[in-house]
Amino acid sequence: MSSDLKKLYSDIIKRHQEAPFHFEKKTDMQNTIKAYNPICGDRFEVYVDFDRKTINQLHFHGFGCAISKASTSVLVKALEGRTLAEAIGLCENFLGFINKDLKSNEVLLQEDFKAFSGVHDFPERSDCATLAWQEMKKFLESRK
Amino acid sequence: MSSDLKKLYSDIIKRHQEAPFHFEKKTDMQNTIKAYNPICGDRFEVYVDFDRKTINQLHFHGFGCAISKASTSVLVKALEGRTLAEAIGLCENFLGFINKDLKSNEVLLQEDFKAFSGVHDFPERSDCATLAWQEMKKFLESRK
Amino acid sequence: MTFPVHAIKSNFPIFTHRPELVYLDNAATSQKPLSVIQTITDFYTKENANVHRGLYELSSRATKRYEEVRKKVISLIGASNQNTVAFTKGTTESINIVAYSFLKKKLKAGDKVVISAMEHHANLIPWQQVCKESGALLEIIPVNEVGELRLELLDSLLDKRVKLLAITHISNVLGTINPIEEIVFKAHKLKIPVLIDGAQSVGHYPIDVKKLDIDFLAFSAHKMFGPLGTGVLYCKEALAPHVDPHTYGGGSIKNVEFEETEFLDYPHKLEAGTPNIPGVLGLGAAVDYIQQLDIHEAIHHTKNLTISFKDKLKSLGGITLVGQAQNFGSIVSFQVKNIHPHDVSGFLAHANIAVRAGHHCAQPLLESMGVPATVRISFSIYNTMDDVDKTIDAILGVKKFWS
Amino acid sequence: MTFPVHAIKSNFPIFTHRPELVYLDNAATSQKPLSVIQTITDFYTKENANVHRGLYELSSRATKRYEEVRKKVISLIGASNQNTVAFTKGTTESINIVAYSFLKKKLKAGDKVVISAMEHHANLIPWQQVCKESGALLEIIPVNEVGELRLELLDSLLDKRVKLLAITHISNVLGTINPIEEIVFKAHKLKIPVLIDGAQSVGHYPIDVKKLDIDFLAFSAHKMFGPLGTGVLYCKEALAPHVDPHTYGGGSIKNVEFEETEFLDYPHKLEAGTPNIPGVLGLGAAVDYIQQLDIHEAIHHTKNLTISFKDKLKSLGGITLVGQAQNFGSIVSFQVKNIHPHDVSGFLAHANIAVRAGHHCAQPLLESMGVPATVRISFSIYNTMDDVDKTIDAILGVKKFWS
Ligand SMILES: Cc1ncc(COP(=O)(O)O)c(C=O)c1O
Ligand SMILES: Cc1ncc(COP(=O)(O)O)c(C=O)c1O
Repeated sequence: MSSDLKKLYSDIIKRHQEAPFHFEKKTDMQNTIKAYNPICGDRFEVYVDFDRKTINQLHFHGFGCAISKASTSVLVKALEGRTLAEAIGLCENFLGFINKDLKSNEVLLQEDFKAFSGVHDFPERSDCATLAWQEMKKFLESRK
Repeated sequence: MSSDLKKLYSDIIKRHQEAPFHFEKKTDMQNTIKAYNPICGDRFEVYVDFDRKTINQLHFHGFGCAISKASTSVLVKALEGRTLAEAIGLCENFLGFINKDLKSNEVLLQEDFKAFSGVHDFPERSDCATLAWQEMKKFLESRK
Repeated sequence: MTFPVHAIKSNFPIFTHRPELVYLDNAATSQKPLSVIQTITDFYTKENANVHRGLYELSSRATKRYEEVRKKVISLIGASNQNTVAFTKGTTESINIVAYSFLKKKLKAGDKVVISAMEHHANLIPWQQVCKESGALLEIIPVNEVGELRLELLDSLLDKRVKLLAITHISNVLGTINPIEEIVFKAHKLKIPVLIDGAQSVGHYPIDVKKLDIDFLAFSAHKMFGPLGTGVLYCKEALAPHVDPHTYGGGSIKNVEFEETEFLDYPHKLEAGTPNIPGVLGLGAAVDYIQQLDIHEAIHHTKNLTISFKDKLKSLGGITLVGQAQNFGSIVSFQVKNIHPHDVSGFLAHANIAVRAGHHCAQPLLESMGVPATVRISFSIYNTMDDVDKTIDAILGVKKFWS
Repeated sequence: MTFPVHAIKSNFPIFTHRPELVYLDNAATSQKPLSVIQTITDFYTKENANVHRGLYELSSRATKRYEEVRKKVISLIGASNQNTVAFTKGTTESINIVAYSFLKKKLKAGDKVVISAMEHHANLIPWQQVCKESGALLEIIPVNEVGELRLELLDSLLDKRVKLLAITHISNVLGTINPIEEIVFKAHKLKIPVLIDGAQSVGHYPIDVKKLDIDFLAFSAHKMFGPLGTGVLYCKEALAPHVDPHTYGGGSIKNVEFEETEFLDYPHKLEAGTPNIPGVLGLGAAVDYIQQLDIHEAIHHTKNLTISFKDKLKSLGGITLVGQAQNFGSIVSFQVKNIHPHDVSGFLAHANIAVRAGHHCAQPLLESMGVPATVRISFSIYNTMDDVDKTIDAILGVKKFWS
């Protein structure tokens, strides 16, 4: 098995994929974000418990490859408890990291984010990594 | 001027083009055949005075290149006074000659027909030579 | 006689440039033989001119060669009149033409269109939309657990209100080969016209539109060794006058005035605008290429690969085949237990094995089978037993990595 | 600085293969530079794969390169958002999309569509037909005796009932360059969207959709040194949501169920079916080729040829120029006294000079000018003064032969 594949499917990603964080349907939540990639069929819903500019709780459910599932799990974990501004900042941070357009002084990454660095060698997988993050960013910005 | 162009625009063709036979509008005729090539815009009408299986008189009018005009003029001259069967035979003869699919024993051509032999070197002009003939043949066959 | 697969493979330049490539995404698009590529290059390099529109030699030669491809196509599909062949952008456009420029004007509220559950989006969405606009119903022939049409239900689905039946010859997901002869026969008893989606079959399997009495046949050049951007709509002579122009413009008209337009006959009325001339000439070269093959040997070859691949795959364990019809082509869809299809295809890609993962533009089919996505492998004439073995090895590797 | 015409001509392989060719049918289709031909060949030889549909390298690279061509196109036409650029089959299809998938649903009986008398059939028949289906009126801006739009009539033609104005930037028969800035300005005062037919202008003349505030711009790759079978529909961002899918199929959808379909946004909703990938990549190469030219020098060069040709032609006597607008491009239409245009073009063809004769897909225009057909000569960047002189000589020869 080649080393860049090992890097792509890092231990953190494998762990998130096998035991995703808050992986549970919460259809009663007032805010449901749909993250869907029509090209490959990956499809997640993120359920947001959102209260006066703070994200209280997040859950998610759905179907997708290891990268997209793990990245959604990381999102849920990273954004819970954050204020709107913080959460948007984290989205920008993650998306910028994956798309390699972060200025170096902005790279203050969480360990979980860095686990996706393997995607840099597989540009065709960056859509998988950013799927839920992009939709979440759009949602948060609409609430600013 | 190259010799094949001289052959294409033979003296007979030039004469027919300059002084076409029965070139006159006869809009009162009950049978008007439209010969139109939408690609180049050539457009002739052939007026047929047709009576119990005999073509009494033909006239034509319209607009087209030297080849199409001369060939329509030759048609009018050749078919006047013919019976239906004779006229169809002449159409087949002329079309077969232009398209080079006559059996040798069928080639009993009129002098005016042979004037179009130059078209064999200019296959892109064969549509011009056959325009009115094709429509005439269709018309005659519908009256059989 | 064994199939000369290595000689054939050497006709396809991509394998000279990429000797390591194992290309198993043939159902998406096939590779192109040198003769097809050369036809396109030669046209642009030596013969480039517009058709129908000039009295100089290049233009009239382009026109003549363009028209001659219709003859090649009819000899491939068993038609007899070259004017039954219209050139389109591809299968998708061909089907849309039938939906919007033939069917729509006949469709009233309460009428029906019948398709099957295994249709590609291209043979589903046009009918769905035209039905919606007309108040007609879209009826679906379901598929059984092995991926075959439940034809025992056909009689109850067909009645006088059905205005068209559209069905794929070969499923691009399940590999199922449908018994189109029987289907056409049943539809015609009720005078229902039938469209066959030949995207996965034409050029690879014999098809005879006359013998089968097919009304419309749609297919794409790019899936049969020809260029992208070119396709065909075959239409039976009797129905051709009922197909209206679909796109309006130059080249398709007899006479134009500001107030009205008189159109040419089929197929020219469908070919408005400057056509994709090298695309059509390339299709002609592809037909030539196919016709010098022994098509039965070719089918035998790809069938061998398919059977061998399926057998070896199943022996790996933890594999679910999606589609196990009795009569199948060279397409295999499957799932690997606990591993998402994209992760499988990503691993294979890393080993230079090109396969596809996803819903393969047949989302409702997969949903109805309770499968969100599959890995799909599709064989063509240039694939070898070595390709099969490399792929099996790589799948074994994926399974090990995730276990 | 003189324009490096010989260096440029050497970029076009057809002139190496046919050194004797004088190609003056550029308005029908241009020749292709080596870089464009090579892009297509390389794709088929080394990179062939479908887009949007595979996780292996070839496929994702094809997708990436395909999408990047949108960026090249917006930089050519002065747009800022790559999602304003949809790839189509050509100008004809682009205009049909606007007529049927944008305008039709807005058009009621008594509404109007305004076009001009100098439109190509592609920018006439779609509006004529959509008006007929809706009970709307097609209004025509007439042309004066020198072939210019009678813009003094525009104010009286435009009112609240006009739902679209469609006009060509450059006439493919008369060579007239229309003042589209003024036309768009007047239309927008009444909130009328404007479609510009850029088939004869894009790539050859600067055009800035933002500055001119153009709503729709339609053009074809093959007339700007690119491949046949590919075109563009630019649509302003604000109108993009109002353009519906035109062809239904795979690749254009968000979600499909048997009952309904949710489509992607513009431009993807228009690109159903396997796209003409090498066609689009070839368009990208054509844009690259154009952008390394000095476009003002290029215009200066073809204008010089045009003026010189017109002057020499008139001095032959017995010539009628059809179209003598003040502001003209590199297209010249004319008649030779007593000699039918086809006989002229046939003679020229014999001297290896490719020109076009006929109505140039603008039959009503010629009819309104009382001219059944013309000879048309159109210059491009690779034409030389020698081409002009050879053509003049040949026309002199025709006149002698017939006198
Ligand atoms: C002004 C104009 N509009 C439209 C067209 C149609 O372009 P196409 O045939 O590439 O669709 C042409 C060219 O034939 C043209 O010159
Ligand atoms: C069965 C089937 N129908 C239709 C299509 C659509 O063909 P195209 O994309 O060439 O229009 C495809 C291929 O994608 C197919 O496999």
